[in-house]
Formats: sequence, structure tokens, C-alpha cells
Amino acid sequence: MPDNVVPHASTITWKVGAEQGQGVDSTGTMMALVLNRMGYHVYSYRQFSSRIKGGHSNYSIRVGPDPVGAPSHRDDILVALDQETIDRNHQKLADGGLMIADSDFGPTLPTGCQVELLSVPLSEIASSEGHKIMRNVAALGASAYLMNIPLTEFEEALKRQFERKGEKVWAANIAVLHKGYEYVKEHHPNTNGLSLAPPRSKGSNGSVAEPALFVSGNEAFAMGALVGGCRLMAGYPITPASEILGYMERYLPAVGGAAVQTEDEMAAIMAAVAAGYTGVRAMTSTSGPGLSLMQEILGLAHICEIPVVIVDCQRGGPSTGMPTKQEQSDLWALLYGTHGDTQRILLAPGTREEAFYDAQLAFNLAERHQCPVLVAMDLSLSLDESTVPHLDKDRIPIDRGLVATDEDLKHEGHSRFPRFLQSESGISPRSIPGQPGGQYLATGAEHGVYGWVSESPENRVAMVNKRARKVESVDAESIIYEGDPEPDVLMIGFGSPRGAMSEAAVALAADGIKAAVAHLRVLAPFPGKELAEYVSRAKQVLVVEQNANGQLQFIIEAALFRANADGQYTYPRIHHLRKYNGVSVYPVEIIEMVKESVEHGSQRKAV
Amino acid sequence: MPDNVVPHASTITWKVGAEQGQGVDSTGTMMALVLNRMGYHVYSYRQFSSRIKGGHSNYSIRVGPDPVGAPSHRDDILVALDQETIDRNHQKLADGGLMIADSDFGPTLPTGCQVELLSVPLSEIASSEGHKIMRNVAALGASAYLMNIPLTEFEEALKRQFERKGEKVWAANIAVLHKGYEYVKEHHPNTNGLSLAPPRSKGSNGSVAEPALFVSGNEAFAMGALVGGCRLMAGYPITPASEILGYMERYLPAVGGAAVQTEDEMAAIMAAVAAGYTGVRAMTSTSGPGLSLMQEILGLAHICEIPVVIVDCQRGGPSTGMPTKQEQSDLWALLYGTHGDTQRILLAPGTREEAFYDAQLAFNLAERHQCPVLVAMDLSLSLDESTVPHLDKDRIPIDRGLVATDEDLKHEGHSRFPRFLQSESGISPRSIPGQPGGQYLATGAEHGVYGWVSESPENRVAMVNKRARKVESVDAESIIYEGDPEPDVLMIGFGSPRGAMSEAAVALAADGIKAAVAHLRVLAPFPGKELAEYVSRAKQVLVVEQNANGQLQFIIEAALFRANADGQYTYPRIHHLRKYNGVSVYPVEIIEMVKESVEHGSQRKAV
Amino acid sequence: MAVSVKQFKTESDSWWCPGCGDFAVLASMQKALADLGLEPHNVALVAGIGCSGKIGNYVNSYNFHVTHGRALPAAMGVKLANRNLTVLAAGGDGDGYGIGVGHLTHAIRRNINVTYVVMDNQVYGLTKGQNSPTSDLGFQTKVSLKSIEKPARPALSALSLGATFVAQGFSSDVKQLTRLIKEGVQHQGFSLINVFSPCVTYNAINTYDWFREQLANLDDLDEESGRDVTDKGAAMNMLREYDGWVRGLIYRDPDSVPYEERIVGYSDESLSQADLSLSDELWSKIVSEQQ
Amino acid sequence: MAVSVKQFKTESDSWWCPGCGDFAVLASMQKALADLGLEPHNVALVAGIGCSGKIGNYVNSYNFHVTHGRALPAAMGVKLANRNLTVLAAGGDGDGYGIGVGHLTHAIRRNINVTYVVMDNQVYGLTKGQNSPTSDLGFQTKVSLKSIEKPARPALSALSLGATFVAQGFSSDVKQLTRLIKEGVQHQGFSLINVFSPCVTYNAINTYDWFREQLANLDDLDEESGRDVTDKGAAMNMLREYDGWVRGLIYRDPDSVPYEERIVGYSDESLSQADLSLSDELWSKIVSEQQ
Ligand SMILES: Cc1ncc(C[n+]2csc(CCOP(=O)(O)OP(=O)(O)O)c2C)c(N)n1
Ligand SMILES: Cc1ncc(C[n+]2csc(CCOP(=O)(O)OP(=O)(O)O)c2C)c(N)n1
Ligand code: SF4
Ligand code: SF4
Ligand SMILES: [Mg+2]
Ligand SMILES: [Mg+2]
Repeated sequence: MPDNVVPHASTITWKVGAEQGQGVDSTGTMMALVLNRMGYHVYSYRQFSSRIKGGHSNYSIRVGPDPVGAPSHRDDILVALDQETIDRNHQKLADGGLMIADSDFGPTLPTGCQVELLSVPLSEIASSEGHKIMRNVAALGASAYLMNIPLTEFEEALKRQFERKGEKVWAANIAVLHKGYEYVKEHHPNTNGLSLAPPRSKGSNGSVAEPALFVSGNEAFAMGALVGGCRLMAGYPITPASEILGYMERYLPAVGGAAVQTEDEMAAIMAAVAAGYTGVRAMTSTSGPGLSLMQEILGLAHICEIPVVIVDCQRGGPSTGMPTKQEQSDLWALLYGTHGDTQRILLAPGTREEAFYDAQLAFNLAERHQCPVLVAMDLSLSLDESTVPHLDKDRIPIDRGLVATDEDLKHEGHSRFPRFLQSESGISPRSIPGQPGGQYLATGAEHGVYGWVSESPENRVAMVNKRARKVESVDAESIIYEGDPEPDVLMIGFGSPRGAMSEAAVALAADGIKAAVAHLRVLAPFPGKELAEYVSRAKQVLVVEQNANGQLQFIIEAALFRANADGQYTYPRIHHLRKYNGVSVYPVEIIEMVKESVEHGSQRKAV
Repeated sequence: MPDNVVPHASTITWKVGAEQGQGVDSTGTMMALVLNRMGYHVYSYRQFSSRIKGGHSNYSIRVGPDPVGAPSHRDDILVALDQETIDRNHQKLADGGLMIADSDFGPTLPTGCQVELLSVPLSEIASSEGHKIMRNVAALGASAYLMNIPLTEFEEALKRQFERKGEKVWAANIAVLHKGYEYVKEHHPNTNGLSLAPPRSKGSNGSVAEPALFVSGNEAFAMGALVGGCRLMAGYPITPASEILGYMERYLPAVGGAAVQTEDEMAAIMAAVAAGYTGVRAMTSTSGPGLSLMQEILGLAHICEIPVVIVDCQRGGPSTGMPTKQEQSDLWALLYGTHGDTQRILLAPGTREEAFYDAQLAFNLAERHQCPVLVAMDLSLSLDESTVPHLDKDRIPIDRGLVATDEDLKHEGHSRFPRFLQSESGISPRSIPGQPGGQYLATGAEHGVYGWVSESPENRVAMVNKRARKVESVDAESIIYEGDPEPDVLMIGFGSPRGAMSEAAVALAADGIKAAVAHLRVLAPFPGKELAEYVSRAKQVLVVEQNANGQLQFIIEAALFRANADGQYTYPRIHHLRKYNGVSVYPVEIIEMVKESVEHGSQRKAV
Repeated sequence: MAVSVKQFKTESDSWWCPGCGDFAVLASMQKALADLGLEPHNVALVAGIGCSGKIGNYVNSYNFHVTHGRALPAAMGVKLANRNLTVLAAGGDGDGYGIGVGHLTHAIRRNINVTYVVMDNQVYGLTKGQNSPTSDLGFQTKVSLKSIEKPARPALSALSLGATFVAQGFSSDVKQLTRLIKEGVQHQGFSLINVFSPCVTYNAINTYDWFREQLANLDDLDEESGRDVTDKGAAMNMLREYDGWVRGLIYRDPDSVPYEERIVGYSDESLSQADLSLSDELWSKIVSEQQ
Repeated sequence: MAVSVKQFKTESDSWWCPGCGDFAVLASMQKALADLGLEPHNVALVAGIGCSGKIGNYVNSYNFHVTHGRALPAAMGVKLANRNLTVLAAGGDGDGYGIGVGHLTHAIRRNINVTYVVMDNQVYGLTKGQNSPTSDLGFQTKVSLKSIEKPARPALSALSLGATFVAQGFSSDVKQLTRLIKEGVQHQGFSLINVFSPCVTYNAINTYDWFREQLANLDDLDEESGRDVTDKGAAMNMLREYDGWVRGLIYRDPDSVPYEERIVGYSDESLSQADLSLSDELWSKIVSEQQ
């Protein structure tokens, strides 16, 4: 039984690849679920093209005994179901890595490739038990041997999956599984497998021995939305956001809600905003192209002070861009896209767990501050799945904000409700359609307290200021700071790179470099003052983001300038890591960059 | 004959007001054209509500012997055709100002109002010559007396206007004109009128004694577009941009072009972009709501490297906002509105003359850099009219940028054209549909040199960088700097406030405060380095803009921070004047603000 | 409970030009709502942008004045949020048949229970007189070129898209229009009421008199011909015969099932009243699917 | 000049799933263009977003792959920019009848000389199987809820909007489809060609076999009945009778005048070839109007 040291911060990365449509997904998912059930922390992700069938696709799993928040730049085991998988992926395989390939296609290693090829007759094994389609299961058996995973876990998983298809199917799969395992054991007795440290705990959640969840960001967000009281979803399919709509379509019926697939994104946001106007927690989800189309109506929600939640799952832009690739380039559009003066609330979860809670927070903020709340996700966060030990549906109580009371609705002589009353916080009670005496006009034109259109200069200023004031009281943990309070390097980022930054921080600390991470979870209102404090205490700053324009860095710099109006701060130099080739940030990229700039010294500048 | 000192920097402001639809516009226009023909500099603007008929409206003319670039905060003569005009406008009338009111409605002055009311039987005079409708002409006669303008000029104007209606109509109008003049002369012999210094020159353009032009910004821009070779316009009506479409509809037939009123703004920009793809200089014009709808396709034009010009005539936002009021709050949306990474070219003319030349520049830049060029106008610039001595249609030669030659189109073995070849400047020759051998795919998805869709990480980076490089070579006068090179105060702004800033600078200098103006004519690529130089030489900075969020200031601050990466600059404190009540900036507002902050000392900060 | 027309009026000043056809539409709508015994707080009126869109300022109800062309998706959102409200949408020909025609198409396909009143004046009023999708061929105003596009025929198109209720009214006949709006509101599903509502300021061609000449009144015609308003083929043929220039009830599908009733699992109660807590049972199910 | 089909092929790898109906549409389009003797550089193909939109990658012509739903305004822009090009637009049912249906409506009203080929597979292919506007009632895939919306009937709607050329094809009959595309391109004005083009991956219901059963072939039918394809009423009645399930030429207006020919002052030459200088005479006129 293999028994050697685990590489890459005690994780293993296992990958299976084949042509799109060849079961890569279900194979990968089964492996991931088995590992998750065993109590491991799993982080998995797919690589796929925007083709439907054909085209290479693969599924990677990074697994370890401790939480895993990012993909690795290296694979340890590659299961290749065709030659293209080898050709495209061998370079990522670590030296000394293992490759399981189906003998069927006569796998050949490119010259110079330092990995061990285990040619296993996966198809043959599968066919011997009935059908070639089971070759993926044979691959799982082979992998189990190399990763030292007991087959019982797979047996259970296969049973769950094929239960409905009858015992014959299930039994055949189990047989194939075992044959795959045994084949490697028998034919590659000298191969050193990779073995993981045992999982820390079988259960999750401290005491309760309940299996951990294994979720994508989209699933986590949708679960959060349900828990957060979302009862209406209007959306339009788009990669990588479609799953949110799909999830809500599946679950809203269970709570009496409604999900509508609209004709386009304008209809989607308009319906959601209208539902918000009508007193329902409503949302829409989209990606860049849809976000662009939603800009006008986003402004309407602002000026009408209507709560609504809009999730943008970013992908490569502009225009169609790279629809199936990771990017974080919608930040500017999210913050500044609509015409006119508006103040945004923009959340940016960095992990699947945060996605769950931020969905709930988003609805609370939307109703508390009576405005749209945007949530920035990104493709890696949306689609990558990971182990989440526990999600607490009761942690965040629902807060519906200021709603008109009977008292508010008594307004003698008037049949109308003064919806837009001035107040210190800028927030005024809203009435809900159906409430007697609550009638008012919500209009996209500037208006007075009853909602009637007004072009008076004084009213204009009062109303613009009212709306601006509303977001001043946003109360949320804007920056999640981890690590040394006076670091050699402070990494700043938002969204999915959080995992890589945290991992890098730990690795750097182990190398004697004091590191810290400022994860910006609330991007608007931007926590400029707070960030200036952190920045001024660091020797160097590294802004990590997945776009070419340095969209986050621009905002950070503007905020640092403003925070320093009185010249009290001295800021260190600001470096950046901008990755915009469509691939997630790897921890090692951050680590290398930091080491290099620390070596070259951090020239302080007087800003 | 009145003969006293001219107030307000040797200009007079004359205003006529009545209910919308009561001829305010034509009366004002006639006065303006007469003054313009006389060789005066005229600046005129309307105040109107978004109502169609009814509702107060007025037309103001500020006139003087020297160029006038902004409205005044004070009126000198008010012609009131109804009581509402008095009630709404008396406060703006200068102490000692003159009010001509139609005796017909029994005009009354609010208590405490320090103006001279000349009740003139305008309607009666008009009726005596045929019809009450001519009361506006009587008012012109009365005004002519008070402003010391010879009636001959009006006679000619009336003749021009009523020529087609026959001599009877014309003669009656002339008679009314004279009666109005004589009435004031006779009944108000002791009234001190206001007289203007004589115009500097009767002609324009140095030698040529050709009358100056009198144009709105929209007209000037459309004229520039025609001169600049625009041959296709696709637009959708919206205040305050509709006139651009209207103008092009009128004139494109004369040059064989086509103007289309599309079904919405998405169709408008899409058609214009497609025409750009097909090798035609094409444009669309809109205002905020339309801009928001155009964001997605704007990104398409970027990634496909298609030349097109998009004009945004800003108005009060967000959403419907204040459709008939001045604002400059689309700046962020113009720069950052579309999803994904793009680099914008954004021009912002500050005067009608600049609008004319910038239209031409926009088309040149669009074709040179093969990308959309945005032009930010604002309601005051779009709709206010002013004297422009001369427009030179030959000043800016048309430059169509890199177009594929026969040589480029010879590519043996390939039927397709490598449209997106890498080059140092990022710009590559484009082929024009119809050119044999020039076929290629323009797609909103990331693509390689032939345009075929590519998801390769290397290609992605190469193409993003190519597009980013293209705008580095933009060659235009980005900042127009006027005034002291080491000023006590540097005013920075864009768009229509330019006139007020310039006037303020002159007035401040006269008061011993060294002032300068940095008018940002190119907002993207942002001239950060250049601005940092100017800023660092000023004792104080005042950012003047017409929005609440300080959209320009934010960009300026981010740029100043970036420009100072090496800490070479010391910046002064940055003050701001943000006017967002829907009314243009008045010179006096800037002057007062500067004086106050100069008095309080300019605390320098170490930034 | 008797409800008076007055209850549906607001204090907001009238804004339209004197003589504008939209006044009559407003009066008809208020009367219809009152006649139906509805209460202002149970009515929501969503309006688009245009002179016509101002109608939302004058009807005392919950009013939502949205962006240009988007009244129908908004009306859908309101209705789905609270199916117990009576939801109307209103706007102009540009708003509904121009920029918004895509949403109209899909609203018809969904058959959501919303009454849509379009004030069709064959021109863009608010922006001062450009051609609209219903402008006749050759139509021109001071600011527009001669129209060279085939005018839309909304009633026929709506029928061909599967509309379950289509009517046309005319601002000169408040009584008929009131009746049509009432029937539209009572209809179970989407109802389109296209109203010929003259713009006296920018449309010098399609005037009240012009319409009086142009429009055949179905109230009379049908009586004569005995046409069955539930016969779709007959309705389409009739519209083609008159090239759309008719007023009255054009078609009604008596078997119409509104969208809300087809949504699986959708609550009978207003979602705005829903208890937002999630049962432990459902939560367990949700969690177990992720393990 | 004889042009071969090969000239209309590109080196780009085929992307569709094996068996996808869009292959046949591509082949028909290439054949039609070649048969018409057109040259690749004088053809422009604008495509929308979807599996179907990839067609632009395989036709050697000037290709413009735009945003979702906007193929038609783009095609109009290309055509107006250079009226001498043969302009085609292509896309899916979601692209054309869903998000883009507003533009289709107005393209029909304008009657711009563009041939629009819609690959109608009753599903959203590219986004992996959601319902589309043409999905049948009750249609469902792995990722979608049962459709509760009335399916669009594009041919009938197009006719009611005033379309001057409407045809339907089927991916199993390349010969007929080639003929229809040729006729569409030759038609003077806007032509809509709706092609039933099965999605073999996400639509398990509307398969090749299903369509073979479902579709009546007008080539046979019309021969029998003697229907006149220039008779619009007959076309509408026929469509209603078959609920749209026919293939072949549905309607052609022989008197169609394309939009380009109605534009006043519009040059006969391509605007991309125009001399951009402005005459002094015109300039004087322009200036004098501002004095
Ligand atoms: C996105 C957007 N584009 C353009 C406008 C400008 N606009 C306001 S109303 C209108 C058209 C009005 O025509 P119609 O819908 O027929 O209404 P009417 O005024 O005739 O009642 C337009 C183009 C706008 N408000 N929003
Ligand atoms: C604005 C926008 N919204 C959504 C998408 C995602 N999307 C791509 S194709 C498509 C629909 C495809 O369906 P259809 O038009 O029928 O084409 P098919 O793939 O079936 O050929 C969608 C929703 C997008 N690209 N852009
Ligand atoms: S412009 Fe026309 S539509 Fe608008 S209010 Fe006046 S009459 Fe009515
Ligand atoms: S998913 Fe369907 S439409 Fe798309 S390529 Fe495959 S078969 Fe064709
Ligand atoms: Mg109208
Ligand atoms: Mg489809």
C-alpha cells in the first residue's frame, strides 16, 4: 500500500479528463463526494469549453485533511480517458506524479514527461462486466488504490447513485470498481501511491457527526437566498449564473414562491424590482452581459428606493468574452455602471460559506437600506465546489427594515402615503401594496415626499442627499483581516482569490515572511478609512485580482488618497498581481511574487 | 435714451417668460439672432419643464461685446407675459433691474422686490394691429428701447421670419414692434435703460465680414459629424440628445447618407457599430437611460475593435431622473459602465466650438484606434446656444486609420484575413466588407488573429494587452490649461462648466487672486501625469462638476495617487464645488467659493 | 362596498395638454375601477415612459412609473409578488409597441393576469413629435422624416401571438372604453386594450375627427353580423378586413387560464405576506442533497 | 461566374454536437450562396449568440458575431452601410424569438433587405437546455421546469406584422432548405426563414422523427390545393389550420419594396466607398441656417 509524503501543503490533486460528454463530471463528483463523506476537505473544479459535446473537459479535486480554499498549480494524479487529456494536462502533472490511462486508446507520454504512466485496461474491465461506459468506475477503483481510500466508501456511493436502476447495474459497477483497484495493485506493485493524512474528524459541526456539505458557490448562494426569505426569482440563463436560477426553480415551489425564466435580463431585473416594490424578497442572477443590460433598471431601483438583490457571477469579458473562464472584471460595472448618481451596496463573498451568509445579508441590507444590493461572485466561486462543514440556517435573523405601521398610514385628508419622508438616516418607512392608505407613486423621475414628480432644485438636492445618506449606516464586516497586524506584506483582494491569498499567507509565514490578508467582503460602501489603517501598517501591499485593468487597485488607490486628506498616513508601495488568462489564481503564484518583491526590498514612498 | 453702466462683467441678461407654448422660444431666438447679427456675443438658454404645454418656460439671453461662455446668476431685464413668470423669476432679477410686463394680466410685484416694473399694454398694442399673438413682438420693441438696439435690426429679422406669410403679416409685426418701442419711450422717459458697449466687430473671422454663427452644442456637434464624414446615424429620441438625430435626419440625405430612428437604444448602437464594421463612419446619440442600455454592445465594439462614435448628452439621473435639467453624472457610466476590461476614449467638449471639432476628432480617433469613441456632452452644452465666430470645416483632415491594402489581402492558401494581427501599437489593419480576400470573423468572444474564437490562456493575455495598447497612442490635447502657471487656485472641470470657470478665472485675477483653469477635454485615456504636474504647482485645487458623487474628483484623485508612485509630488488640498440641483454653474458661485477658501488659507497636505 | 370614482383620483395636477386623448383614458380607467368595486390599495398601476405614462400620477392606487418600455415585466413582478392585487399596466404606442414590444410578446405568451392599456396616438408625444411604430406610412411631423415603415397593427399581432383578450377603444367614447377596461380587468389572463388617444399637439393627422371617420364600432358591427367574440379566426378576419381600424371588444378566450394558476407550488396568498422562515424539514432535505 | 460551395467553407473546426440540425442549415446556406453565384467578400453574415450563432464560423464571408438577440439591428447596420452586400442574419429561437423578438418585429416593419435564418430547436442549446419561446407547453428538460407558456408561432406572427417573405425549413431536407434560402436572398426585402433544426443533446422530444411526423410539406400540399403563395389571407389560414407545423414557402409579397429604396436621398453606392468631403456649397447652406 502506497505510503509516502503528501506534497503541496498536505493536499493531493486528482484529476480526470476526457471529451466533454464522457462522464467526466459524474466521475469527478463521485470521487469528491466520497472524500467529503470521509471527512476530508475537498475543493473541486471543472475545466470546460463553451462547446456542448466534444472538446476536452476535466474535473480536478484537491483534497486534504485541512480546509482547502484554492486549486493547486500542480496535479498529482491524472486519470486520462483519451490521449488529448494527456497532451493537454501532462505539463501540470507534478514531477513524479501518477497517470492512470485507459490502455484502450494506447496512451503515450510526451517525451521528457517525468511521470509514471499506469496503463490500465479500463474499458476492457468495464466491458467485461457489461458496458464500456463503466470505465470511469474502473478508474475510480484504480485511483482508490493509489490514494489509499477504502472501497467501501465508493460502494456506498455507487449504491446511492444506481439504486433506482436496480441491483444488477449497481452490482456490475461494484465489480468494475474492484477490478480497477485490483488491477493496479497487481500490475503496479512498486508504484508509490499518494496517501493523505487521515481526516481530522468524521463529522462536522463539532459535536454533531453529520457529514459536511459539498457545495458550489452558486448552490451556497441559492441556499442562502432561500433561507434569507427570497420568494421570487426572475432570471435569464447565462454561464456561470444559470445554476442559481435552476436551484430556485427547484426549491421555490416548496415554499410557495415563484421562479420565472424571463425573455431577457431587462425583464428579469424589472420583475424582481417590481416584486421588491410589492414587498417580496426578490432577486435576479446574471453574468457580465446581463449585468450590462440591467444597468438602466438598477438605477430605477435606486431612485425608487426599492429593495432587490442582484447577483453577478463574473466571467471573462467584455461582451461575450470568455464565457466559461474565470475573471473578476465586472467590478467597475457593478460599482459605476448605471448613469446618474447612485450609491451602491456591493458584497463580494470569497468562499462558499460566505456566499451562503452573504445571500442572507444581502436581503437584509436591501430591505434595511431600501435599495438594490449587488453581490459579486466570480466563475471560480460560482462553480467550484468545496467542503463546507456546516451551514447555520438560523445565524442571521431576517430583518425587514422600516415598514409602515398603521400609525404611519393614518394621514388625515390625504389619500396618499408620504413614502419618501426625510429622515436623519435617509431611510423612511415604506408601505407595501395592499396596505390600506399606503398608496404612493414610485417613479424613476425625481420626486418629492409623496412620490410626485418634482423639478424643484431644492427638492432635488434634498432627495439626492437623502438617498446618499442611506448607505452611510451600512453595518457589516467589510474587511476580513487575517494574519500579522504589522505585516511585511498585506495582500488585498476580493472574491474567489481569497482562498489562494490565505494559503499563501500561511506558507509565507512558514517561510518567515510576515503576511496578512485583507479580504474585501464589502466593496461598497468602500471601507476606505479602515483599509488605509491596515495599509499604513504594512511594509508592502499586494493587490490580487483577476482582471487586466486593476479595477480593484484603482478603487483602493482613490480611497487611500481620500483617506489621507490630512496627510496622516504614510503608505507603502502597492504591487499587484493581475491574472486575466481565464485561470484561477494559484497560491504559489502569490507566494512567488511576494518573495520576489520582498527580496527586492520594499521601497517606501511618501504618499 | 438710456445710457448707464453695464453690470455683470459688461454683459446684460435679458429674459422672456410665459407659459410653455406661448412663443417664448421664437421671441427669445429672434432677440438672440438680432444681437448675434449685430456682432455681439450671445449666450442663451431655455428653462423648461418636461411638460408639453402649460407650465412655465423662459428663455434667457446673456449678451456682451466679448465672448460669453456661461449664464449669469442675475437677470437684468425680465419680460413677463404672465404673472407666474414674475412670481418665479423676480428673485433672480438684479436690484434695480427692469421688468416689462403685459398690462393685460395686471402684473403685480411681490412685496420688497427692488425692480422697476414697466407695465406695457403689449396685448393691446398687438391686438390693435391685428392679433394678440404679436404681443411678443411688442415686447421686443420695448426691450429694444431699453437695451438701446436700433429697430432696423429687428425689422430685418421680422422680415426674414414672416417673408413667406406675405407683406401684410410682416408689416403688422413691424408696426407692433415700433409701438412697443415708442410706448416705453413715451411713458417711461425717466427709466434708465441698460446699454451695451458696442460690439467689437460686425463681422467674424478677422477679415471676412460674415456674420457669426449662433449654435447649440447639439447643432455644433452634428455639424462636426457631417464635416467629419459621418454617413450613418442610428438613434433613438431622448432629451436632451434628440436634436442630434433630428439634425442628421435633415442633412444626411444631402450627402447620400442614412439616418434611422430605431426601436430602442440597443438597436441604435448595434446598427451604428455594424456600420462601423462595414467601413462607414457611424454614430449614435443618447442620454443617460440610453447609455445604460448601450453598455453591452459598447463592449462588443471594444472587443471587435470597431470604430463608432457615441455621444451622451447628460441630464439629471439616475433612471428618468430630471430629464430636462443639467447634470454631469454619467461620467462613471461612460468610463466604467460595460462589464469586462475595456479601455475607453472619452472626449468632453466644453464649448460649442469644441463640440464641432471634437465630433471630427472623435471619428478620427475611432478609426485610428479602431474602437468606440465616447463623447460626453451635458444638457447645458447640448441645448444652450451661443455665438461662435467661425467654424472651419477644413481644419481637421479626415484620417481613416489603418485599412488593409491589396498587399495585406494577399494571403496565399488562406481565404481569410488575419484581422487581429499583433503589432507594437496594438493596432492592425482592418478590412472593409466588400474587399476581396478581407473576410474575417468579428466576434464578441475572445479570438485569435483571424477572429476565430479562442480560449487559450496565452492568446487571451496577448489579445487583452493588444487592445489595451491601442489607446496608449491617443494623440490629442487632453488638458486645456488657461491662466497662471503657478496659481493660487487651479479649477478643474469638464464639459459646460468650462465657461463659468474661465469667467471666474478672469474675475479672480482682477481681484488679485492668481487663478487657472484645467479643462479636461479628454477624460480617457486620463491625462494623469500631466494633471499631476499642474496640480502640484497650484496652491489650491477646486474641482467643479455637476454631480453629487464627485465623479470627476474621484478619478482625479485616483490618477494623482498613481502619478505619485515615486512620491515626487506634493499636492495641495482639493476642494470641490458640486452642483446637482439641475441648474448650470454660475461664475459667481465659483468666485465666491474660491474667495472663501483662499481667505481661510489653503492648508497644504503631504500627499 | 360602493366605491366612488373620486376615491381613484389623486391631488396631482393634470399635466397633459388640454384636449389630449389621455384624459379620457384616465376617466375611463377610474370609472372602471370604481364600478368594479375595487379599493385603491388593492390596485397597482404600472406605467411606462411617455405622456401616456403620466396616467399613473392621477389614479389613486399603488403606482409604479418605470423605465421606458418595461411596464409589462414590472406588472408581472407586481402580480407574482401579490396575486391578490388588481394589476394594470399603461403606456404609449412607442413604449409598448416600440421599445417594449418584446415584453408585450412574452406577456401575451405567458397570459399573466394583467390589464394593459395602451394610449396609441401614433406619435412620440413626450419627446415632441417623432414617428412611432403605429405612425402611418408617410406620416411626418415638424421634427421627423416621412415614415417609411409599415405601421404596427397591435390587435392583429396580439391575436397571432395568442392573446386571450384584445380590445380597442377611442378617447371620444368613454362609456365604451370604461366597459372594455372593466371587461379586461375581469378577464382571467392578459388583456390588451389599445386606445386610439389623439395627441392634439404633435399629431395633426390622426385627430379626433380623423378617428371618428376611420374607426368602425364593433358594438354596432357585431350586432349586425352576429360575430362571436370568442371565435379567434373570425376576429382575425375581421381585423384584416378593416385593417385594424375598429373599436370595441375584438376577442376574448373564455377558457383562458392565467399564468399564476399554472405555476407549480405557487402560493394562493400574497408572497408579501408569507412567513419567511424555512422549516427544519425542508432544510434537512436541502442539506442532504449536498452531502 | 461559377462559385463553388467550397469557397463558402472556412477552416474553422466544426463545433456542434454530432447530429445537430444546424449542420444541415450550414450546408444549405453555403449551397444557396454558391448557387446564386455570390462571392464570399460580397456576403456578410451576422449571427446571434447560441449554438446556432456559431454558424458564422463556418461560412466564408464577412462574419459578425454579435451579442445575444441583436443580430437584426446589426444586419440592418451592415446593409445600410453597404447596400451592395448580400446580408444574412442567423441565430436561434431564443436569440430571435426570445430576447430579440422586439428587433424582429421592427425588422419586419422596415422590410430591410436581409435574409434571416432562425435555427429553431425549441430549446436553449448553448446554455444547456432551458425552455425557449418555442418550447411546447409542458416541455421540460433536465434543468428546466415544465413550460407553462404558450409557444411562439413565428411564421404566423411574422405575417401578422407585415412580413413580405416567410418560409419554414427542416434540417432533414437540405434541398428544400437550400431553395428557400435562395428565394429568401433573392427576395427584395426582409425574409424570415424558420428552420426546424433539432437539438439532439437537450431536446429529447422534438427530434428528427418527431418533426417528420409533425410537419406538413407545403411543396406537396400547395400542389394539391393550388394555394397561391402571394395570397396573405390564404397563408394565414393555412398556418392556423396546421398550427404552424408546415415547411416550405409560406408567403411572398411580389410587390415588396425594401427599406433601402424608401430612404430619401440615400446613395446607390456603398457608403463605405463614399467621398467624405463636404461641398463648400452645402457647408454654406448649413452655416447660413445658423446665422
Ligand atoms: C431608455 C429611454 N429612451 C428614450 C427615452 C425618451 N422617451 C421618453 S418617452 C418616449 C417615447 C414616447 O412615446 P410614446 O410611448 O408613444 O408615448 P406618448 O408620449 O406618445 O404618450 C421616449 C423616446 C427614455 N425616457 N428612455
Ligand atoms: C445578454 C446575454 N444573456 C444570456 C446569454 C447566455 N446565452 C447564450 S446563448 C443563449 C440562448 C441560446 O438559445 P437559442 O437562441 O435558442 O440558441 P441555441 O443554442 O438553441 O442554438 C443564452 C441565454 C448571453 N450570451 N447574453
Ligand atoms: S403632447 Fe400630445 S400626447 Fe402629450 S400631453 Fe400633449 S396632446 Fe397629449
Ligand atoms: S446542444 Fe443541441 S443545438 Fe447545441 S450543438 Fe448540440 S445538438 Fe446542436
Ligand atoms: Mg405615443
Ligand atoms: Mg434554440
